[in-house]
Amino acid sequence: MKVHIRYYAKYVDYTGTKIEDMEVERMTIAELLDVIKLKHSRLREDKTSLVALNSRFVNEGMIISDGDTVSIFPPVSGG
Amino acid sequence: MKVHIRYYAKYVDYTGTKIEDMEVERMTIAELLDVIKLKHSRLREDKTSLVALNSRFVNEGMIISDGDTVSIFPPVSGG
Amino acid sequence: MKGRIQTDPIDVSYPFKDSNLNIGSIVTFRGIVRDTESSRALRHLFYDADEGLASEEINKVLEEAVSRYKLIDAIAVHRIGVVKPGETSLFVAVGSTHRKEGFEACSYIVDSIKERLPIWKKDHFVDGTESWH
Amino acid sequence: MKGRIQTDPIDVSYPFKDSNLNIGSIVTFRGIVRDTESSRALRHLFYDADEGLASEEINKVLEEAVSRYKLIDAIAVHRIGVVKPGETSLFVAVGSTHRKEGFEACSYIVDSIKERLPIWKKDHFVDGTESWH
Repeated sequence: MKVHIRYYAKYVDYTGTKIEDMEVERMTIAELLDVIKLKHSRLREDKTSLVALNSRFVNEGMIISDGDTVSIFPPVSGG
Repeated sequence: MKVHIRYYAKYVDYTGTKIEDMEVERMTIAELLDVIKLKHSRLREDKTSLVALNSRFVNEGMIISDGDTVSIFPPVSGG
Repeated sequence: MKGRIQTDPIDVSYPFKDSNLNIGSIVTFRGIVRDTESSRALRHLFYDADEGLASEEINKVLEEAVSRYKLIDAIAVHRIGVVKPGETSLFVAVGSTHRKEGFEACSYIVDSIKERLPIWKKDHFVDGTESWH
Repeated sequence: MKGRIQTDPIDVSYPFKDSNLNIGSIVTFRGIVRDTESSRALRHLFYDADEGLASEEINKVLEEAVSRYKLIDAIAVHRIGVVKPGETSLFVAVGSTHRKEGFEACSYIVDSIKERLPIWKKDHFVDGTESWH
């Protein structure tokens, strides 16, 4: 199945893209993050990254479905 | 000698005047306050009153001189 | 830095006209007259003051705050005379490098003004009665 | 109550237009871009964001603050995109009955916005270099 991965801020620099489609098996978001970090090793630099599934903050135990959009956020620095 | 006493806010109501001239001996401000409170007994209601001598906050141990202006302030309630 | 005691309405628009580009935080406080006091409808407040001393003291408070909290700039304006519900009686603005000292200093300035300035207020109620605070 | 994420400059003028006559205190905070960062001259900041989530989260923060501090009203606006030195990147205004909860709530809202909103800033230095925070 296909999922859409969105990157923000420095992660756009790290991966060279804002959005990326990936063909993956049914898995949790935590497992998907491992797959993504294998492909883009600089994403391993931050211990914690916030994640959103279809524009909702979610627990990394959530299972992804075909067509989902997963957003990978660097630690925040607003204000 | 003559001193000018200025009253503010509720002390104007208590004494019925904004300014009052008094003939007194050479004395400290603390002693002058006692004289004033004898004349205007409602001023005894507040435990502490701020005092200014010629528009400066002063210690009540200061000695008054002829022509001085002494301001008697209720506890403050600004803002 | 400027402290003022005035009978005119207070201008609460952008306080630091000559923008200092090292200011990273501006914290402001406005004290506004409410339309009730002790559950009774208020027509207006009347502020009496020793203007000269109050003016000196408000500037002393600002100087102390600027030095204690290392502020870039600070302004405080206290209105006296008649002030109606919805109108501002006290305006304080603090410009600093970071926000932590900005919040602390603004709160300190407001507290000090209320404790130290020779200013007194009288409630004028809608029912015609009055009382000094 | 209204939280907003916007690319337009922030209007920091009188925030509560429909004056509620029970408001006795308005505390505001403005975060302003400074002209130096880590002792280097800054040309501007660029704020990236997940606008949808940031917008939801800023309104959640306001709701929490209004309920926790029993505020009468609260507003927060975060600017994104390019923001130059001297310009406001974050504006928060809190209307309450008394000032104590106003200062506490304003500080809480600013801290929460900086911790929780998916917004990131990039320094663009005068020397042409850039770096994400």
